[in-house]
Amino acid sequence: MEPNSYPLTGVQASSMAGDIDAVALFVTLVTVFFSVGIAIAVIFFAVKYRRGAKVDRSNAPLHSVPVEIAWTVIPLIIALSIFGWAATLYFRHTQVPPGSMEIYVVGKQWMWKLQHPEGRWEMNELHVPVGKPVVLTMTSEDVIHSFYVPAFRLKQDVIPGQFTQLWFTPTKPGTYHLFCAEFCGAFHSTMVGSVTVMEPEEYAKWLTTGNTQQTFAQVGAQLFRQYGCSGCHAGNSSVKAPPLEGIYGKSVPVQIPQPGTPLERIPATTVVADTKYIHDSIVQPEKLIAAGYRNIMPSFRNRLTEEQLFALIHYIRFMADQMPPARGSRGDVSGLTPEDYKARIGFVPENIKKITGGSDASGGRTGSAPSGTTGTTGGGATGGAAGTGTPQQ
Amino acid sequence: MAKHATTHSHQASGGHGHHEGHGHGHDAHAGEHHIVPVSTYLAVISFLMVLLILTLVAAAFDLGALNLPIAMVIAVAKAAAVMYFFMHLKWSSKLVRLFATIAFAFLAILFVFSLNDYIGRGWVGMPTPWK
Amino acid sequence: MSKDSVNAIAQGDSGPLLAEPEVPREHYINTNYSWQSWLFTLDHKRIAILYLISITLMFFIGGLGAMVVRLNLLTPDGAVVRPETYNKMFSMHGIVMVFFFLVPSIPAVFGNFLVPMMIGARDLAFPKLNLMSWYLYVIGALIGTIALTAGGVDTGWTFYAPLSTKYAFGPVAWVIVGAFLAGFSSILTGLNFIVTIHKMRAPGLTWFRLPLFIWSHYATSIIMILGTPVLAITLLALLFERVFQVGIFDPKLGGDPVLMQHMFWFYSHPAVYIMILPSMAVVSEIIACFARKPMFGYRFVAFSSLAIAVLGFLVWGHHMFTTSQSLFSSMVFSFISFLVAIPSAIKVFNWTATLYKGSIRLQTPMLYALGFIGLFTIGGLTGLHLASMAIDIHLQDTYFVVAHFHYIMVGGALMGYLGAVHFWWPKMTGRMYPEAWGKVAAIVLFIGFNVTFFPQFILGYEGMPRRYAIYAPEYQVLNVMSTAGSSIMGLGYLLPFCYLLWSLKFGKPAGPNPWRATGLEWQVDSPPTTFNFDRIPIVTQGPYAYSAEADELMDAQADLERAQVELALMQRQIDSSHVDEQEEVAGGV
Amino acid sequence: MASETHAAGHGILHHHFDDLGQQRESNTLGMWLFLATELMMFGGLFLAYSIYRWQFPGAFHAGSQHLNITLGTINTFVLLASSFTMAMAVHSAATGNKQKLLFYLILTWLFGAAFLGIKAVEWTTDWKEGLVPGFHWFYYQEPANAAKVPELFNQWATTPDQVLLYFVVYFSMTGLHAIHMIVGLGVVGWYILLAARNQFVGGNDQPVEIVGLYWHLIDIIWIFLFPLLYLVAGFHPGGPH
Repeated sequence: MEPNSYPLTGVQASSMAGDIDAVALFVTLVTVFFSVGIAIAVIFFAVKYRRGAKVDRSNAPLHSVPVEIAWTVIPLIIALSIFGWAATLYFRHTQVPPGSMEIYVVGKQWMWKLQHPEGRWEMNELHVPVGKPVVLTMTSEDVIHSFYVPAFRLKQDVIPGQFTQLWFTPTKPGTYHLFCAEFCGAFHSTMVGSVTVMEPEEYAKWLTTGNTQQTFAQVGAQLFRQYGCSGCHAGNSSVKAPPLEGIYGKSVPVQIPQPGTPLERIPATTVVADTKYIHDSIVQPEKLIAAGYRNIMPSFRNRLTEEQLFALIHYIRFMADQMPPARGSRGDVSGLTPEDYKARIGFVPENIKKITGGSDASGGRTGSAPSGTTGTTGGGATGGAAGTGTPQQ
Repeated sequence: MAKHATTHSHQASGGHGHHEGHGHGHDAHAGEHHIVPVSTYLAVISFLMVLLILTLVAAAFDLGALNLPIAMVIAVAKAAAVMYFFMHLKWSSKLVRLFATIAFAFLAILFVFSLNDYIGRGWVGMPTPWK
Repeated sequence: MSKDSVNAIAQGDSGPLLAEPEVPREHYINTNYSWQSWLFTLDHKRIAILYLISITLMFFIGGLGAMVVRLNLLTPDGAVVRPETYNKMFSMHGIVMVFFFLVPSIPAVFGNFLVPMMIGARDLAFPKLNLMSWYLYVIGALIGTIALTAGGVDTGWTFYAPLSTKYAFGPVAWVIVGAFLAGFSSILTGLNFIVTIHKMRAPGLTWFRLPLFIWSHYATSIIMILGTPVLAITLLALLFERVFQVGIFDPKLGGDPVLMQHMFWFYSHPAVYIMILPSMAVVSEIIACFARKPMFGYRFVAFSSLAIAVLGFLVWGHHMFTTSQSLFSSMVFSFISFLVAIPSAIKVFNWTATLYKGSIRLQTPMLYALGFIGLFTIGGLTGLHLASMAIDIHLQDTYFVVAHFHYIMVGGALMGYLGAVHFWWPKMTGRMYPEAWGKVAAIVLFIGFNVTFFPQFILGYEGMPRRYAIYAPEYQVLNVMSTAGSSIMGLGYLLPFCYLLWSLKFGKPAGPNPWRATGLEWQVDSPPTTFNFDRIPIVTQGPYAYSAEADELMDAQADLERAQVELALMQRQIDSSHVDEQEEVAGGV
Repeated sequence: MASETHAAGHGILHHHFDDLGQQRESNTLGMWLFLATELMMFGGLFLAYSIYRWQFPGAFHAGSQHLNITLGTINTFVLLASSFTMAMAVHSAATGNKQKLLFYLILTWLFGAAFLGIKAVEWTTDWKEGLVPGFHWFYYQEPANAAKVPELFNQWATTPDQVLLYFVVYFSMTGLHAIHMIVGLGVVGWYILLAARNQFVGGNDQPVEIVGLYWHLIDIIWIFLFPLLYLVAGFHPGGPH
């Protein structure tokens, strides 16, 4: 291992680490400069003007507006430049790069469960290939945890009832600490593990060994049947619910219910069907209604564990990769004409024409069926950007 | 003893005078309490009742997103009338009015800075990118 | 020159002791010794003493927790206790120190004792409320500490939901009740101060003639009355949720645990300023007195207190950069966090500038004040690391944070508190503490503190998370260092405790003004009489009417006199053998 | 009483004040500061209300349907009226009219008691219907109400869990308000006794004014609670389904 350039700070093993250390070093220098400066001034004055010392004490200034302004403005400029630098870096930290490899993380007292899409799952250990951006989608089964890898200089709280994301690009092979940083109960300090950064070939080999009888999508597919999702949502089952093939990462028409207003009168709008949208649709199906459908789906809040939810989401995503819908099929809601809506549910949402009429979106969609993870994750990541989907009253 | 006296006078000249006196640090005038005519109270309670009816009337119409702001505006008007007349803010010292305002200002801080977060993120909690 | 003064000088005390060294015949302590007269007292000074006793007790209970924590961290797998016990211990340390020691420390003891005297009033505006606040505090502290010691809770002092509401063991509800009551006590104290400062100032005492102590306490009180109620309602909501298992922050219902953090930090960040502003108040008084100079830039220091109080309410979100807080919100909070650094910096610069051309006496209170400046500067500046969002995602919840806030809370608030104890001890008790011991303790404390907490900055940057009972072996060296330092620091606390108790009986009588300080509190007897002033003084001048030049002259003269006295004494020693008797008389009863 | 009074002619001046003006101003300011803390305390609940209503508008609409708007309106009327009588009591005390003071204080107390009585009726109904979170929550679990659950979806776009959250907020806010009312009733009741014993004569009318401030604040809180909790959906709970 090459010598560490910051002996006090530990290894830098992610693309963010160097930059964070740099700004931290700068702030540390500012700290040292001012605290040493103040200390020297205090000691110097205390010695020079000690009681009984024969020095000139006449005309001691009692106030000076220029001086006050100077020592207000100069620190302010320094402070704001630190703010700007650190904020820029933080902004980068929140932008998940398209094409990141996605890993699902569930925290529970007092362990981490990490799930690779290829099917391999790990407890308290994470294996990732070097040089490839990885995004962790995380949630908690119980209390708040925090996923912390000091060598990456990154942490993110893991909160029950919410998704949080953390991305990083490992830059140096090795094994690093994984800590839970938010106090989570009796054995908080044993909720630790390791992150192993491997060469890509090694990683590929590693993925195929161990517990990989089923891919994560297969686990999801099982749940999809077990919990009766397929009863309504499978391609040929029923017209009661929107089919889910191919929706992941696409814009889908939805209606935002307004209390007391019949669905017919609510204009449809589009959101990107990303991880968050699908998670919400399972635990809070009443929040956004797929345009053209009744709100009849029961909530699965508290009926599915977070791991199971991840598996379902991943399965829906898998369907998008594997089974691109044919234009005009049930799976492709954008292909529906207002007449189709009428025939199916008896009414046409107010502006559905506007949304489905423009065929650019649907054209682009059917034109290039996405293949491989890269494309769809990109969609998912940008989905996080566009699909804030907050109900507006 | 002489030394003590000297020290003391040093303090007196250097610090604060120590004399007989009965001025006050406060504004004596503001302490008088104003007798408000009963007619004012009658007018205010009538106003409040009218606003109560108005609240109900406004709630009877489906104004969509407007219902809540209208209800709140009426409630603020009611609260203002109670504070201004029943609670004598109209006749109170500037200081009391200042603190009545400060309370609402800090309440506003609590609201604005918390809602800032919620409005700025998707509910499920992914960090929402800058727009 | 009187015989007494000659003898006082003859005893060779470092400061010029020109005041009459005699405890006055009648004062607030000896008016009545019955327990009723203490427990039902309405005298602000007696209530201050009640607070002093109770928070000292709390301090040692909290310190006990810290001791177990530090001992346990000697080895990576926990040297003395199991993780569960460790969690209870750091929770006890945090809860007791924050809610039952630091928040009431300076305001409730020295604020209560001094605010009325400094503004020339006979008492606080609402004496009964003042007593009630002490009772609320004592009941809260009792319930809290009994729950913490008998059962123990593992929530940390932050009570984050849903850990505290669903998953934590132990009598969490009782601890919450305790903290709630202590909160109410602090509201009543703040309310009393604001009204007193507004309405009861002596004639002529305009706002810009007020000591900076009053300005800071005013700012503190604003935070107390506007911040604490939000904590109160948060705690009530937690209590409800804990007891009935249905609540506002329950994620199972769609409730949001992050909302709890918002409401908690809305109080708890400004609460940091409740702890540090009064210390700044003390330091301003001490620096001016022991540099024998008026405060440099008085108005800037005064207004910076208010600026801190107001800006302090706008930065709480910097505790939440790594939660799901929105990016926009984080940006705003981070930006204002940098702004709030400025008024603190202004204070530090002005204190330092005050030393320029002063006549500096390095007595114990001054040592604490100078120590405060150094440690607070480091603590404040490392706050910049944590306010920087990018660095915070690395440092949040690590030992860096622990080190940072201990530099503020212990290096800042506690140093200020001990400075105040030494500075006003003669006023409160009428007796001097032993100066040499005072200096030794201050230096021991300063060294012990830095050895304890400086390594934690490095630990934190290396990634050791806080609240870990068991840690990775590579962190051991620095942890052992920290524990070693804490034992030195512990000694630094025991020393003042012992010699201050000793001085109650054996300390030299202080006289009304042992420091030759300005300020109305120094014009009355030590200890003062029940109603402080026989006649309400009229104020004609600003505070800190010190003159370094004049003092140097006076000191030179005093030195000359002392030399003469010593000469005379030596002469007398040769002449007669009755010197011992004389000293006994001079030493007081 | 340890707080001996020494100003000649005025038994009501406390020793540490210089004169009555200073004392009166201090008391008023102190009460307003206390009201500021009360406002901040309720503010925390109002914040929770705002955030959850913004997130689950449907739950708040559906939940408010279970409340009795008529009783809520009557209560608002009662409380506004009590504020008026309290203002009149303060006026009577200031003008030194003991009979009127007693009359208005008693009236205020009765209005306050009526408010709590009506509130109790409402809560009893909630209890019977199983709408009390944590104690008696079964409304949406009852077989008889099974049909209500899909209705919640369809009409209000919400779930029983979120309605439960609404009721937690509802009971927290009205509960805290009621606790304040009970304290207010206690103080007013005590003041009735004091007024009967001629305590508020000879310029000592300020205690009445102080308690009046507190009473009005409770009224103001209710002025906001009423539309926020009862009138979420107004009288137009519409939407065919």
